[in-house]
Amino acid sequence: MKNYIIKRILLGILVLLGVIAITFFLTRVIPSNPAAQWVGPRATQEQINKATIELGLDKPLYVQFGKYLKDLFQGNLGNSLRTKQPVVKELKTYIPPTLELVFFSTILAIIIGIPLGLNSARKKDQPLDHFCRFFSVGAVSLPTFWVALFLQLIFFRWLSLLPLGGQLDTRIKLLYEVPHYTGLLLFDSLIDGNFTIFFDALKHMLLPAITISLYPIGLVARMTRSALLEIIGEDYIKAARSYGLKEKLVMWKYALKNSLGTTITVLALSVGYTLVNTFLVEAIFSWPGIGSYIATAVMSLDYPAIMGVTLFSACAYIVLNLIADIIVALDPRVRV
Amino acid sequence: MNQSQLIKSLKPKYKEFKVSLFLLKKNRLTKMALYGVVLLVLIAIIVPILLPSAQHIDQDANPQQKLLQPSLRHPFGTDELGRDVFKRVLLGTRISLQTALIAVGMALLIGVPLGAVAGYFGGFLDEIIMRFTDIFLGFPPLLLAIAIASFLGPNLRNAMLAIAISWWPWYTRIVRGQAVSLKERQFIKASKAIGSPPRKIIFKHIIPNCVAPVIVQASMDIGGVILTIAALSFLGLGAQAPAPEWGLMVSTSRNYFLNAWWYSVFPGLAIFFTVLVFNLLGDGLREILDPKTRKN
Amino acid sequence: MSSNILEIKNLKKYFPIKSGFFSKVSAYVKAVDGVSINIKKGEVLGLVGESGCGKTTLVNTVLNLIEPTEGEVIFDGKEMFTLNKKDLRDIRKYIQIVFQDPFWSLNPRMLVKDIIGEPLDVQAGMNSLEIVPKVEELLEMVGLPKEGVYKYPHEFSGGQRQRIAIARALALMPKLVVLDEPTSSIDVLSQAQILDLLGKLKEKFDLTYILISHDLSVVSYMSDKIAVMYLGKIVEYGDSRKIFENPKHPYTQALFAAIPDINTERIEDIATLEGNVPSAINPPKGCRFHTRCPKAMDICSKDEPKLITLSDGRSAACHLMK
Amino acid sequence: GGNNNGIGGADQMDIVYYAYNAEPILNWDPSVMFSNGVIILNNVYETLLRFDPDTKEFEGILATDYSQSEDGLTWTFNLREGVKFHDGTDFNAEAVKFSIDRTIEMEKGASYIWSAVEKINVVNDYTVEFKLSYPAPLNLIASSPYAAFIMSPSAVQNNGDEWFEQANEAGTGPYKLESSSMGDEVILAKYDDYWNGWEGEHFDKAIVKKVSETSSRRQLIEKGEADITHNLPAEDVEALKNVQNVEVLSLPSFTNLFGFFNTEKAPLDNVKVRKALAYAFPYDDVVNYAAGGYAEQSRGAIPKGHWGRGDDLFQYSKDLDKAKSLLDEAGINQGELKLLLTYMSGDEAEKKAAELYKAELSKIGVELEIRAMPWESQWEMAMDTNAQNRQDILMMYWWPDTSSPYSWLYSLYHTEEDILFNLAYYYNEDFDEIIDNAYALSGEDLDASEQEFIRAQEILIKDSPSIFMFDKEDVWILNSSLKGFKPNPAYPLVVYFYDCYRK
Amino acid sequence: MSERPYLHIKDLKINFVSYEGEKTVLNIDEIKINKGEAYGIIGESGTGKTVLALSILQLLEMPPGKIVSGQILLEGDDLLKKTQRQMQKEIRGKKISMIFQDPMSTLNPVFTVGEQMIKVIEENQKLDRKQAYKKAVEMINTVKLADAERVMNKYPHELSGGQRQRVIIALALSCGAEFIIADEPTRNLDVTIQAGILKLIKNLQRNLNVTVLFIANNPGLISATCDNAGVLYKGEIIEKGTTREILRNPQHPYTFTLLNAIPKNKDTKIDLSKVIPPNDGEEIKEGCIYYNRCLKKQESCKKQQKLLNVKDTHYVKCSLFREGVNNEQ
Ligand SMILES: Nc1ncnc2c1ncn2[C@@H]1O[C@H](COP(=O)(O)OP(=O)(O)OP(=O)(O)O)[C@@H](O)[C@H]1O
Ligand SMILES: Nc1ncnc2c1ncn2[C@@H]1O[C@H](COP(=O)(O)OP(=O)(O)OP(=O)(O)O)[C@@H](O)[C@H]1O
Ligand SMILES: [Mg+2]
Ligand SMILES: [Mg+2]
Repeated sequence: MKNYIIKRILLGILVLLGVIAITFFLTRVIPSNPAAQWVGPRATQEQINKATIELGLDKPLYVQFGKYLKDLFQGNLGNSLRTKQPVVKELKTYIPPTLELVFFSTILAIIIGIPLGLNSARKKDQPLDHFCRFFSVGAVSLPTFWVALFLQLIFFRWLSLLPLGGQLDTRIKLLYEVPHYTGLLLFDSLIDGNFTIFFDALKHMLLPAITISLYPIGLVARMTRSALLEIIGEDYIKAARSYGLKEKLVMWKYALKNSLGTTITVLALSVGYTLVNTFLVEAIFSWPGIGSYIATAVMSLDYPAIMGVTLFSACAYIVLNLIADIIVALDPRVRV
Repeated sequence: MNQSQLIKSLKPKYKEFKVSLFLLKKNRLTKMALYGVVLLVLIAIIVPILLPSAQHIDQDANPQQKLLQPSLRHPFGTDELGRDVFKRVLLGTRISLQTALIAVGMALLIGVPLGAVAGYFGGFLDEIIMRFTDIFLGFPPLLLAIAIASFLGPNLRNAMLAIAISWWPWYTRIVRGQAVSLKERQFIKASKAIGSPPRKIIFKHIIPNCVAPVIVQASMDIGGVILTIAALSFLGLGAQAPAPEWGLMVSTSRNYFLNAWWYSVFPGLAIFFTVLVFNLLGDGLREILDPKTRKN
Repeated sequence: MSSNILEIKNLKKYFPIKSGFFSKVSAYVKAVDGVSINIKKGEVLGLVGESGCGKTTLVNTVLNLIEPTEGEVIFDGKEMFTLNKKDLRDIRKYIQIVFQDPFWSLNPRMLVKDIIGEPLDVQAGMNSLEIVPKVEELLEMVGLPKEGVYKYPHEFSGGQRQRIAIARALALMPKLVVLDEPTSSIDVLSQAQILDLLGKLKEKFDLTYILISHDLSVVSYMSDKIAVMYLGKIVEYGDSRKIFENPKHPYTQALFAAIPDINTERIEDIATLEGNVPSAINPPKGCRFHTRCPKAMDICSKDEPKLITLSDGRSAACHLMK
Repeated sequence: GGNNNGIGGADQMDIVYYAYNAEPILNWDPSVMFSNGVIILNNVYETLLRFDPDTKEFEGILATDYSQSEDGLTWTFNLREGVKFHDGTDFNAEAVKFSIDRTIEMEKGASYIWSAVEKINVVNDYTVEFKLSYPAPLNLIASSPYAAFIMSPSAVQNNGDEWFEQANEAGTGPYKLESSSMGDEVILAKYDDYWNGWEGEHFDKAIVKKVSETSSRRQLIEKGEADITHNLPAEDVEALKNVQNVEVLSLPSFTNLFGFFNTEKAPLDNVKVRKALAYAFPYDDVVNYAAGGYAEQSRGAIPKGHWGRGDDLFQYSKDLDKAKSLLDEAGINQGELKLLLTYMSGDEAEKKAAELYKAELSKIGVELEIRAMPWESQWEMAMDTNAQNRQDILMMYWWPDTSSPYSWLYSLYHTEEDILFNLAYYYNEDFDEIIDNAYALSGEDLDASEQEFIRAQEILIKDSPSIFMFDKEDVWILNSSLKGFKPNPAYPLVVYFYDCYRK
Repeated sequence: MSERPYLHIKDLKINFVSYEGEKTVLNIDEIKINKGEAYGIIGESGTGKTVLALSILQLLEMPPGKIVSGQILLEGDDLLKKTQRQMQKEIRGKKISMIFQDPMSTLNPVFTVGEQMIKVIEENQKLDRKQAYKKAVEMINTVKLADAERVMNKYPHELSGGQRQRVIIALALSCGAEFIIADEPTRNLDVTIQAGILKLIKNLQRNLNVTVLFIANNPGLISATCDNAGVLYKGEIIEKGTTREILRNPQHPYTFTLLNAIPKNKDTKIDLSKVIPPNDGEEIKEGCIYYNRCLKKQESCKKQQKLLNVKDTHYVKCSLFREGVNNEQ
């Protein structure tokens, strides 16, 4: 088992290296000249040439890659072409809000998706199942960005219930010392015991989180349903019933636990989806996370920034999958 | 093969078909999804032929008529340049279906053989292929497509390519899994015992037996790909104006959506409907093609 | 001895168990551990033993479907393991195998024509037009209507499917047919028919069979010789009648006594063997059976008994035999 | 102002909220900043002079007055006394010399505007003298929105150049930086020691925030959450005009839109083809619908309201017949011509203009492919050494770095060895000579200089290296309680928060 | 037999719905099982043995399954009339429990043996956890598994097939059920292990007085274990009686053929003429279900068949019996 974990981790590192290589070489096929971007619009050719050398773009590709790797290990992702700031530094400010959003959405996905899938499986081919299936398939079929627009329309414009965007009300930001320990606002404000900030942050998070969690909700519900259906058909569930165990126990304990392996794996996948969905909706909600960051970077071909976000997301995703795999492998009760 | 042989050899296929049809009938949601898909395909094929002005869609701009409310003349209203949203949504069907089909097709072409080879031969080759796939799977969904599309430059062809590149590993994985379990099946052993070369085993035994899961996955992926294309277009990485691509339309309509809800609603609904229909179909197909359901 | 069609000499197959990060081989499953048997032309060899004792592995190794670890197999005078690929393919024509599960031994997505036709296509290079009449002929030979050519396997019952598998095995006119539990997943009626068919085909084409089964009645019904396997080794080998009448090895005895038949009236008549089959990774020292043997002696846990030929021509590996 | 800094008094606090469509600032270095940052830095830093394009007058900010020698090569500025930088040090002539020298030496951003400056001399604590190598309008240059800021020398010397990049400032402006979260949001707070004092009504704090969605900006202003915004689609502007607490303000900007032809590639090397294409452009539709009516068809290269604009210059108008016959003359048949137009991704007006143009061209059998590209890629393509690889038409806005016609005519049409912004690849020695002379003249005689610039544009119109699409108007959406806001087109999109107050 | 049988199945007819339409998989006239006896059911694969077992416990999936008619009376109480809830509360585990066909898939892989047992005991015997644990250990000892406490802590995949099957039996017993349905409990086990399991079940029936419904596909298995037995063919009981009567004096052509088809040894060839059905392709819709394969079919077989009493408890569902044809065997 230990060996499996070590193997799995080393494999993760290998995949990571591959991911780095792919992102790096991708950036080298871009048709635009990063040096020109670096010096900004209306720059002279001389300035561009100087920047080319400064950025090491005149060296052969493998040298550049070597340097890139070296920098990476020193925690240096280069500087954004647009803002000239170190990408790492920018990521540091943009990642926590996104993480917060992803975390919140994943929780939604779990608390809505799993019961949905379970009830669907329990009442297979009955109206409830049809409804749940339609809902979960519908949830994964909705264009996220479109949903975002309409949620804004409904909850801000029509109902005036929830804020349009941002992470915190500007006025609250001016009035209170906004805590900054982890960068996760909800968490930090709880540490501080500042409930005004907490509830305001929560209010701001609701719309983006709901939007983003739609896909994972559907995904988790669908996967839970199909995993459970498979499990319900197994002899050991029939057997459990034949021993006279309560239906609740059979479903919520026996069957659900058996599907835990699938659920954990799906959750890892669904976090991947939430992560990337933030790219589509953060800008709409003016959410100061890596989603907004990459959306702007894409518009201006800021390749170190794109690469930074890509690498971060891929790392997060790989680690997540790794953890999921290890949990599944470690716990004999989940391993089947 | 002469004609009578051909007819005879088709008969069992017909029976299989009947089984599928029965299961389909039982599954109302899937049946509706199938109608939906047929409808979409018809729209994609017929509308560009029927609409004489489809060739001149470029000339449709008529800004005096901009952002008109839905009416009999313009059932979905008009857009910011006075073009009929209904017509553009209809014409967009072809773009979406076509790109999705091509992208999925490309992904299949890369993914399926690789998976079969990896699974069948195992060992070192398997290791290499699967580590390579792992790397591609190491990206969260959609992210690689975004990265590739943004680096290749924004247009629909590149978006398609980007999607295919980020999608094939899923097929490799599925097919490999199948191949590994098939390899242990006795009919493959029997074929080996006969002395069939690996090429024949892969193409006659392995790939045909992967068809069901691959079809299920592919039909669901078409939905996913359409959504991805729309997302890429939304980010400005897909289709280029004035192409009537749904994602692009939603993206553009963002600027008008407080004044002209219809401009956002209908292309968005079109995406939703199409993706939904393909997802439902895939879901249903999974049940229908599942050997467990099929056995009896 | 010249009439031996197959000679197996000290054949071993160890499956490595990999563990550790660099997939170091930490142990071996000794699935087949030094088996030597000769089979005469036209003979039926029955191979019996509990599940996991290595029967399938033995035949798969003989057929070179999996790599042997050690040993020699001489088929029709040719050393199988030293053959090159082409010669191996050629020789495969002469050895065929019929598997246990008639559903999974036939590709569910292929027509019967293609299933039975596959060897004809691969080995004889026949085209589709030549194949169909040949397949029809083969189907009739195994007692199936020739209309079956254009059907899928799932349209047949278990017994019929097994006939199709037999037809495929016979398509190339082999000399040796390995039957790996050919009837264990079909009902007794079909089984009777299949056994009968196998007998007839054997006469007609002068075949040699290796028959694996854990159903002793089937083995006793079909076989001329019997080999009893326990944990990768042959513990008793010899003439079928003699062994059934008077099993010598304690394992053979226990095996035979454990099987209830319709004449068993009292449950006490069924003998039970205590304990489970030990692991093939770490087989017990000495006699492998001594952990379960009702007649175990001290020596059994120390020395491994050799397979010795007894006076009546059969052989057994037991210290009691001395 | 009557500020009320209690916790309960959030609503009474004097805050002005500017919802901006992009990051309000990306580069905090006042010598380098050459983009969005104007809107922040012009509140934090100050320049010697400020130009009022309406009156063509120069208002003294950090300089009280200035003079110029006969030959136009020496400019002397008298500086304001009693000004303190935000770090507490005093503003003086040394600081001016230090700042401008630093900008020139760094050679970044818009530093080239100072290229005429040979030497800066500190005459005394409050007098500074600029020696030029050729005559140039230094008053215009010194009032430039970029690269003309005066910063605290001690702050730079103590902290180093990188200090700025970590979002710091050392200006003299009325507001100082309170906090900034990367590029997204900047909060400014009043600088108590501002030289002009805080008499009268002013805001205590100013928030500039990136709100990239137009719909969000509109909703924010409608709900009264934001005070100022701009860059809304015309439809939204129309709708907002009827909203009670919202005020709409439109006025000419100095930004205009061009469509440069690739004159080095056949058949666009043929002036007839270029003219035909200029005649096919739907000027009225573009003005009315792409720019939402907040624009005017360009007359030459200089935008309306800016000096050097020729009010009598010839304007092309949409005339498809003429376009067709010109194409016929050039020997181009129906359906033969396929062109590629690139525009900057994300710009709605450019996109709509391109689409409208495409529709018109399609009617005369010219197929136009339009492609949205990030500006850098678009530019990169235009700079390709092989003319065949470049786009045929490139859309680009231009606005002045100093308020002179030369900023347009030199940058866009002057012969260049390496292509930079002459994206029509236009070479005309006569033209070059006229504008060079006109520029030198502008320091002395603005009117004479203007006439020369107009003459140069006549040549451009004849040669038609580009389509002069439209002169853009800036449309400001304000909360009607916001008073005192006076936009100055020479300082694009800058809101001088000091001038504003709430009523 | 005036006494009320413990389990009484009457006219049970169960259909399955598939693409070919409805198909009857079970059509049982009558089965009576007395308290404390071991009753055997033999039949080929796919004749409906498992369906019968599941329908007693109402665990049959419906759809595709469908109960057309009939009664399953447990001590006079019709199980088919009970709701799932009632079944769970009153019957399953309390009165009846089941040993499934495949020991590999009957245990829940994610819980230890102990956890599963304790839960079942807690549920059915209303004991607290500690008592339940003790009881579980006791049960494991009952099924002759050595080292009960260690077995309790193991996950199913850590046990061998024989051990698992014993655990499953222990589970079925630990409910405290007085009636156990054993659905081919040794099908996937080795003969040497099978022997042990057979003995175990027999001993339970004898010593603990549990009633056993023993399902097997091999007549050899029931001969020593069951008192009475029925032969199931295509969902119908075609012959029933004491085990001895059925095995020694089979009356139905099918039973007869079945027993004849078992190979004995090399010297006693199977008489194929007594096994292989006539290939005349004649099919009938009504009447005897064995008609197509029957070696002795006659006109009268095309009529609806009834169970006929041969002697004492021995019944056969073959019209030929009355006509005396069968007796010539
Ligand atoms: N590919 C393999 N890798 C590792 N171990 C194997 C492999 N194939 C078989 N074994 C092991 O070898 C031993 C013998 O297996 P084999 O299949 O030959 O048994 P068998 O006698 O045919 O059993 P059965 O009656 O169940 O078919 C078993 O312990 C099995 O687990
Ligand atoms: N879920 C189901 N759907 C449709 N048909 C079914 C289903 N389960 C069982 N059947 C059908 O019911 C019949 C009886 O099946 P059953 O499982 O009871 O057979 P069995 O006698 O237990 O066989 P085996 O010895 O193989 O276990 C079979 O023909 C089978 O095809
Ligand atoms: Mg085997
Ligand atoms: Mg069964």
